[in-house]
Amino acid sequence: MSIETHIQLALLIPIIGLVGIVLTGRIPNLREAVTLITATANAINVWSIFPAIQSGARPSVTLFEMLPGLTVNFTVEPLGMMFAAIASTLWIVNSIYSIGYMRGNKETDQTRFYACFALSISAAIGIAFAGNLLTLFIFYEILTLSTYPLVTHKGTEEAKRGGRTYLGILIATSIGLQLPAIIWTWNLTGTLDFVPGGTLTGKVQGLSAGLLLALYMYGVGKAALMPIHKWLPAAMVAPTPVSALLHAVAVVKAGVFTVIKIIVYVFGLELITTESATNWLIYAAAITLTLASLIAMNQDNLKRRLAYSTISQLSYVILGAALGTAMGVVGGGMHIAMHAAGKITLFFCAGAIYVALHKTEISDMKGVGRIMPVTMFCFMIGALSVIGIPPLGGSWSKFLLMVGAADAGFQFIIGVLILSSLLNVAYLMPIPLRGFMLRPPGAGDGPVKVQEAPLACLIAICITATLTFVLFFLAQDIFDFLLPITVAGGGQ
Amino acid sequence: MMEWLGQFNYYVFAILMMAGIYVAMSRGNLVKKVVGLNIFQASVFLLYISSGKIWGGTAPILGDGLTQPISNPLPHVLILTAIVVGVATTSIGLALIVRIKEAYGTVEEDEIAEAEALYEEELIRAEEAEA
Amino acid sequence: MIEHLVPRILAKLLIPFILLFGLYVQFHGDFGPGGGFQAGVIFAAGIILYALIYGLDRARRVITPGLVAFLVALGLLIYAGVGVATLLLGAEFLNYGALDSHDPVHGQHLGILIIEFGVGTTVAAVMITIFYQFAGRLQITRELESDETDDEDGEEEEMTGSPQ
Amino acid sequence: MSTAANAGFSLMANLPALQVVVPMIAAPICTFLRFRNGPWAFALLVSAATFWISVNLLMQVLGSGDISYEMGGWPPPFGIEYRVDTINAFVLLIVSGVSLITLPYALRSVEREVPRDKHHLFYAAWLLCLCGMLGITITGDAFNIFVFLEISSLSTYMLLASGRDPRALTAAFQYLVLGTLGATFILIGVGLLYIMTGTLNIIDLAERLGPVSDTTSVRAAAAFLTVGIALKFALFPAHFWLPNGYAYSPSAVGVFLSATATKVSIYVLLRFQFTIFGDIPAFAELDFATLLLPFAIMAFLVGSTVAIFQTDLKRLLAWSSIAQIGYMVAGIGLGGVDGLTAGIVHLFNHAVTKAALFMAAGAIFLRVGSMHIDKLAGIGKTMPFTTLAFVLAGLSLIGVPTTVGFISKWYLILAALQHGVTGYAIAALVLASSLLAVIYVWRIVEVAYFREPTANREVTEAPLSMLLPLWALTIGCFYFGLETGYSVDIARAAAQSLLGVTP
Repeated sequence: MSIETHIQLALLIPIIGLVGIVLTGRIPNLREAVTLITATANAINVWSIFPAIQSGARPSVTLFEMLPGLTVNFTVEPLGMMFAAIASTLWIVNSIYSIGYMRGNKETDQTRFYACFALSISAAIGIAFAGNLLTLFIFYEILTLSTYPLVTHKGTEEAKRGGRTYLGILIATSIGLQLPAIIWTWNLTGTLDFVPGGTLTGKVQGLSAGLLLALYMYGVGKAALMPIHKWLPAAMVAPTPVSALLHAVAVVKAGVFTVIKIIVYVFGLELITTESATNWLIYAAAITLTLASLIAMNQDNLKRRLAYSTISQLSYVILGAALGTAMGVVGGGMHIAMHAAGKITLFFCAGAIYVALHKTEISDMKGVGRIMPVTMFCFMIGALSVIGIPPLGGSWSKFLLMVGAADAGFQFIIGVLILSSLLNVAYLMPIPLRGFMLRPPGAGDGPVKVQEAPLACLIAICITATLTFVLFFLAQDIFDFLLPITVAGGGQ
Repeated sequence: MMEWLGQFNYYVFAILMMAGIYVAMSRGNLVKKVVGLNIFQASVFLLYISSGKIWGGTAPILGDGLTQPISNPLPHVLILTAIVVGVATTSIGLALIVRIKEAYGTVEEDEIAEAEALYEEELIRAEEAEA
Repeated sequence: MIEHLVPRILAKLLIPFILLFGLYVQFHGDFGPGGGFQAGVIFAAGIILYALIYGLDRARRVITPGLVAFLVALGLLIYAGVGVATLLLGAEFLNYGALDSHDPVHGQHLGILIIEFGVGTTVAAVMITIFYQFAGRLQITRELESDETDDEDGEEEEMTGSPQ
Repeated sequence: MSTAANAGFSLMANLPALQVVVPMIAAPICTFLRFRNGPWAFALLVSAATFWISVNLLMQVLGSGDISYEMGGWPPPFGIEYRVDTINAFVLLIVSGVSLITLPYALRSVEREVPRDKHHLFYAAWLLCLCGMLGITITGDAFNIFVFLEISSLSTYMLLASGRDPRALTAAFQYLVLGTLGATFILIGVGLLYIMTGTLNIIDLAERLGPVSDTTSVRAAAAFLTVGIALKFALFPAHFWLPNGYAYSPSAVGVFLSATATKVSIYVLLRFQFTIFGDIPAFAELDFATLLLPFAIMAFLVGSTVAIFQTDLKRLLAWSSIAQIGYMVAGIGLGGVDGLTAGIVHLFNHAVTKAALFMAAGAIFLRVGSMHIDKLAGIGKTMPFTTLAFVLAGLSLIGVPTTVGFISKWYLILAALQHGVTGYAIAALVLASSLLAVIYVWRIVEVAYFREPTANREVTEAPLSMLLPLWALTIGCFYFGLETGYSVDIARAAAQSLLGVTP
């Protein structure tokens, strides 16, 4: 089968899975089987494209011409490949986890849950493989709409209000800011395609460049830059598997992925570095970075704390892209992978604690480590990876970001990164430490009865924890894989 | 002076038009509104017909050896249609007024508004009683 | 039924001539002043005068509402029928010249006469229908009130009360 | 259609005439049919025929350029000429298409909302309204436009008032007064043009207007025409009749009128502004289309904001129609090929979207019996398919990509951006009002999906005869959003032909 059919298959398999899930809605076991089969088939198909991209090929498929001069087209380049690989692989892990979680929690409307999940993954892969801004915008909107039923899964009043903020901000920023930005670019350059080295070089100067960048950065609501980050904590009202995959991997990663694609393929690194009007993004990212960590420290609800931690980690990636140097961009790209593995482990553990002990507030998680040793241990590994301690993947991407900042001549950014890592320690480490050191309230001084989360959840947690460990050693391969995108020629 | 006399019809047209619109817009009584509309349409008929008239022109009937200038027949035909349209609109307007009189018992706009508000409350109450 | 001797006699004398004059205007419309619209209205005036004098019910028996409704439709169909006929004869819609293949002027003459007759029928029928509806309305509202008064329980009469 | 193929009667040559004559003849015949569903079936058959004719006309126009049909054999400057070019072939297609898709839906809806003994009159008025609208679109004679305008308006008053709701009577009367004012303004405008040029044929009028265009009476005529037409398609200051009219009339009428009546009036505005007054220097600086721009902006801002506070679903959709009309006129006001394309393509897109929304509302009214929003609580569960169709069509109203609404927004903003800084302001306002659309569509979604059904009578799913056309239109919303070959290419060709720009 040619690469092009693989790309189209990558989009189609989740849809076929969706139809399968809806048809087998009545029989839970069969439906779960269909989800798992689709997830694995999808991962295999996506990974089969990997070797071609590694060898430098840029396969492209045009589905049809939507507007005169504008086509719905898919071109796979390394960054998109990596994002699609992460999304599809973690879909398998998440499906395993969801089966345990949904059964353990006896959630209602599970068919709608899995169906919308499949649709969101298909949209995420669509974004990953998008060949031009229009295709990316279409799948970006589909992702927003397909995740709305997931966020408001519980159907309670609180879920409705959370859904309202979630959808309000995302639709308002995408239609209100991103669409005019796209049309403005189309007006300026006459093309919306992603061209290595950027299409806007020389066509936009001074203030209008800064304004166009602002429209894009605040248009991509999913990248959660400071003023438009409100939807992420509001979306914590969703069940944990949703928060885990979507808010740690698919939705937010789609946001920062779009940010990098716009900066690398529309603005072009050369324009970003030379044009001083675009430096505001570095300061905006730095502010979001530190502020989010500060807010995260005094959040008592575990999932809200992880949400604010995600906001600050996203700004790492934006910062990398904003620096405009090769190291910064590759560091940002790599951070997508590292953070995905780390953060999904943390969300899985949060979910496991909720399923097993129905605890959500950190203050009453004293001694949880003794009750759920495996979960808390994996939580610690995930936390270390997010903080960036060497034996785990997160360290490489932070290191590269610092090198990128040095190359770009912004030495104070290195200080910001170090400060933010310390803040990470401040809001992540207390949880495992209190979990292991203190004794659970009410338990005598004898051995504590172990009450672990369902087995399916445990398996998923261990897989992702080991993934953070394995990624540490794969950092060099990821680095070589991503480097071509920063070269103007893009390895064509 | 002659200039003004020649355009006398058009001044009358303008006055009638404004009178018609004013009556149609301002009067509360529905029948008076229809009367206003009729005045307004009559003024348009005057505009067309007076534009077709040629001094000393006779009726445009093709006899043998017609030498006299004939006044333009086209506006007359157009106005024939406009009159029929006017009659149709008035008849539908009056039919609606009869139905409104039966439904609300009045043809005054403000009383109708009250009756309509009453009807809406009654509708909601009926639904509540039924729910 | 109030007896108006003088108007009844006069009506008896006038109505036939009104109707006759209506037909005259109808069929001399091509070369003289006249035509469908005017003839229709004159014809309807005759019928309405009859209804005014002899009462609506008598008039309704002379020309039944059913017939009038049919005439309205018939007139329009005659008009459009001539058009379709010219279409079938190969010319454009309503091009009467085609009606008489070897003498177009006569064809137009024939065409305009039929068309005017169709228009005349429709206009007369529409005028009579309008009169019947509005005049008839008084009876319906009177019946409506009489229904409400005699059945005391008066189940919730539909607001519109538009009996036909 | 007659099948006799003798003496040179060719169906294809007489299509323009048949387009109007077929519904005109069908209307009186329809009054004779008294048996159950007779008038409905006949009306459906006639609509199918008219749709077939308009498809053929469009193909002929795209194939071999404009068609000119002399009615009654009289050559153009004297006789009435039916001129069909890209723009009115496109509008013909929209009008007959909407009528064809609405009639199958209308069967159950009219059965419930219109008294049984009035059905034959209802469908006769429907066919007359269809005939009137097709006539306005196809005729090339200015006075003829006024006559057909009156035919369609009179039958619209009749359709509006045929329901059981007494509030429809006052709405119909209000529309009658404003509609007649508008139509008579158009009559005065055409009369003044006739007095100055002595001709009524549109093409002839455009040529003869050159020399006399600098006189006050021609400017007065242009003013009368613009105001009259604006009254007919309820542009912002003259929109009062529309919300009550569409809300309290029978649902099938709401579907049919919301998707066609305003579109035809906007076509008339296009015809007068661009074909007649388009290339006249005196009007270059006094371009009436740009004068309408502020009204259009007010229309979509006020329309969307008021729609948010409505408690009656159909009134909400009617107010959103006022906003969408604002978009069309904004497109036309911005001018240029892109602006006009945006306006014309939105005619089609809005027709598809709004017809679907009104159909869904009608289906809900059929089952729930009331249009009050609180009564719709929980219909997401009791009427899943109808509500899902409503939400999908709502997305197209907002302009989410892959829907038709997105295409119109795309071209509208593209046109706006070409006007410098004021253009950016207009683009920002267009986007702001589409965000308002998000609010009032999501208000319905939250009521439908997040609240428990309160209506104690068990509400079942709408009948299949209503669901199929509804879902056909909803899929149309997405199909024409992706495959814009038909809508955008034809709209662009129409815009170029109107502006006289050779493609």
